[in-house]
Amino acid sequence: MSDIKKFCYLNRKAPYGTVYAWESLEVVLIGAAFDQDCSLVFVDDGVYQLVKDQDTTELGIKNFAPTYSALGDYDIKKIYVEKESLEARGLTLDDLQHLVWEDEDDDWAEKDSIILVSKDELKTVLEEQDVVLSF
Amino acid sequence: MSDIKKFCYLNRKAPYGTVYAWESLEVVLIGAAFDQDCSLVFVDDGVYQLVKDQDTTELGIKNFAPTYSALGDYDIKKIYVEKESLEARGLTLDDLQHLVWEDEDDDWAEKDSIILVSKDELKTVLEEQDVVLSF
Amino acid sequence: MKFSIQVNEGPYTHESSVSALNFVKAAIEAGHEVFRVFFYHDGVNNGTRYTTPPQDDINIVNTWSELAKANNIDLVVCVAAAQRRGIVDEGEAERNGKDGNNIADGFRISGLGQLIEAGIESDRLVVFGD
Amino acid sequence: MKFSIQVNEGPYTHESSVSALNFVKAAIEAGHEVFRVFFYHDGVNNGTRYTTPPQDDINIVNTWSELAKANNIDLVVCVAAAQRRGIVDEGEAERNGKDGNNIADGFRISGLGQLIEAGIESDRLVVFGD
Amino acid sequence: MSTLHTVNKSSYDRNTLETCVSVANKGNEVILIEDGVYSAIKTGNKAGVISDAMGDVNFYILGADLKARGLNESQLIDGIKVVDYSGFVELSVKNDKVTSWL
Amino acid sequence: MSTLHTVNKSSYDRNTLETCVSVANKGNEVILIEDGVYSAIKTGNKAGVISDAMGDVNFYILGADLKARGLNESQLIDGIKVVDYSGFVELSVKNDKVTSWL
Repeated sequence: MSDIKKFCYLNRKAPYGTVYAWESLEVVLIGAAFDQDCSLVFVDDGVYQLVKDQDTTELGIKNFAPTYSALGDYDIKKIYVEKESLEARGLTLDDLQHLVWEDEDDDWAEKDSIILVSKDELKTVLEEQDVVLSF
Repeated sequence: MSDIKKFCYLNRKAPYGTVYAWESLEVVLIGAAFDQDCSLVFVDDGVYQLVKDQDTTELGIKNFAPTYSALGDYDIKKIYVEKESLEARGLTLDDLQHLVWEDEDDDWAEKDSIILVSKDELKTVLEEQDVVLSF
Repeated sequence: MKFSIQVNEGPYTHESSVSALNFVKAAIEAGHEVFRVFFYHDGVNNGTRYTTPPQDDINIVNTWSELAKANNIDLVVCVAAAQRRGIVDEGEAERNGKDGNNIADGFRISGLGQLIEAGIESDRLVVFGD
Repeated sequence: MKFSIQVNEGPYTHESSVSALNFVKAAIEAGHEVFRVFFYHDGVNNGTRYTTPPQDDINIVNTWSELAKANNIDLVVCVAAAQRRGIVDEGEAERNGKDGNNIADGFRISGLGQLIEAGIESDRLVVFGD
Repeated sequence: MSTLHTVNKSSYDRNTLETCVSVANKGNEVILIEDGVYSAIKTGNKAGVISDAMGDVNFYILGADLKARGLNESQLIDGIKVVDYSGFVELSVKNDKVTSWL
Repeated sequence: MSTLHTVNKSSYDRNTLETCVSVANKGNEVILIEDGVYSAIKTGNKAGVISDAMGDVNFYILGADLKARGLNESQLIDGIKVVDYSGFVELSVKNDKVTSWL
């Protein structure tokens, strides 16, 4: 086994209705300190987590969506969103937050973190992982 | 408002995977002491609650299914099971427990408690209720 | 109009506690009475004083306690559900040999009959759950 | 082989605690090592000594405690999840101004890093949840 | 007995809304709350669950839950009315009972 | 990396098994546990989710969960293998990782 394991955070649930989305993100932030390979996968209702302009003021609870935009600072560059899940829900990439990371090898250029994948591409992503944490 | 309210216990969840089925039944048993009109409705995965021959020995947890057969003693006579839910799941009435109540006005004859209803008949049952407790 | 509320899920874990809180506040603002909130299933976890939610999030347990005090709402935690989940008041601690209790201010532990009674005595029973 | 387990749901409420217990027992019987069980989300409710389940049902909390003691399993309750849900040990009680604690025998409260570490150090991480 | 139904699950995850609508009586009202609001997006492939039932049942949606999820009124199926919590309470009063589909 | 997938939800309530099967790679294995066992009834109208995938994926089912729910082996789709918890552990060892579909 190599020293670095591939960790995958598998998100299938909508935010706010249940706490899984938020507590999953808390694991990701802690996990980032461990220098493992890290992928986030959003599939089914999990894609709703990344919808932009979330505003919980009227609900009276914490809005945790801004935390997603901090993922780049934690060196998390692989955020896979399943295309079929997005399409079924009538959403496009434009409905999601624009998440980026800065590439130090390319003069700190901002690069997209969200990678739109088809079901077939997702198969390959999942196959490669060593540890899958499901939420 | 009349003195007697029509209480309906609406069951949509499978047993054992979550506790709702068992804790719903606990409410029904307590509610029976209150002399209100009482109906139980089993729809969607709720129909699984009544499947016969449940055996939790290997799982190592309490088997609460025998409690359903006590419902007749609590004077609970209206147990509605949605036909469409049962059929979709490949089940028939024969797969369910045979639940009965004794009719004191008919020389304590045993009568069936389970009433198989179509979606349309269920509409009428639900329309008549005063209080619906959902599980 | 007289309302009662049933809450089936724990705070933070599920939105139902927040939905119920917001519904109760709006009902009171509209001049209605909220007679009782009955906490069942994991809803009993709304009634522990041991929670320490993040500073920047709502404190759900305290909000219940304050709302109940200001508006004379009966907050009832189901005893059978509480025993399975470890919510304990003084009486329960004594009966079940526990060395302490964790019930929050304004909540009381009682039987399922309180839910049926709420259904009988209220004009509307509204259930929030999963 | 070295296993670690993540449990996401509370005892009785969801079958995942029982599934995890049965899986851990079978793994140990087959000669494997169970390094750590990490309790996250409502899973933290497995770690309270305040539960009093019905006499005729399994006592899930005690079963964890006994299993851990007999097989040297590290039972870790996530601190962030525990704070939201009211699971408290002595240290947490002091830090958060609570007048007591409810942690069960054999459980300890620690950070999410323990879950990542379990993922790194174990051959298999198996998640039980809702 | 007129009924207000509450639905708090996404149609993309569960069949809750479909069951609710299939047994709701003509003239009944449905309010989408919590994750139930996702079912109301007009471009989604489950939009038919609501639009097909719109003639028989009135649909409402809780604005606070819509905003929390980053959605807005322009994305909704036509004819769904956005209400706040006081509107939710009014609907509970106006109907004879509230049935929650959990 | 061979994978064992666990599914604990009924196909009649959620899309969990469908998603799992749609992204499982050829040769992967799936074990149905908890409420997931209901998806294996051969007379149910969602039986196709399993039977259509049977060529590419191996299906197992946890006997303890099957019995708890009053079901038996004769009701299952042909080709699903019943295992006990030690069989579940063996499948976890045999495959390189376990992915839970929650």
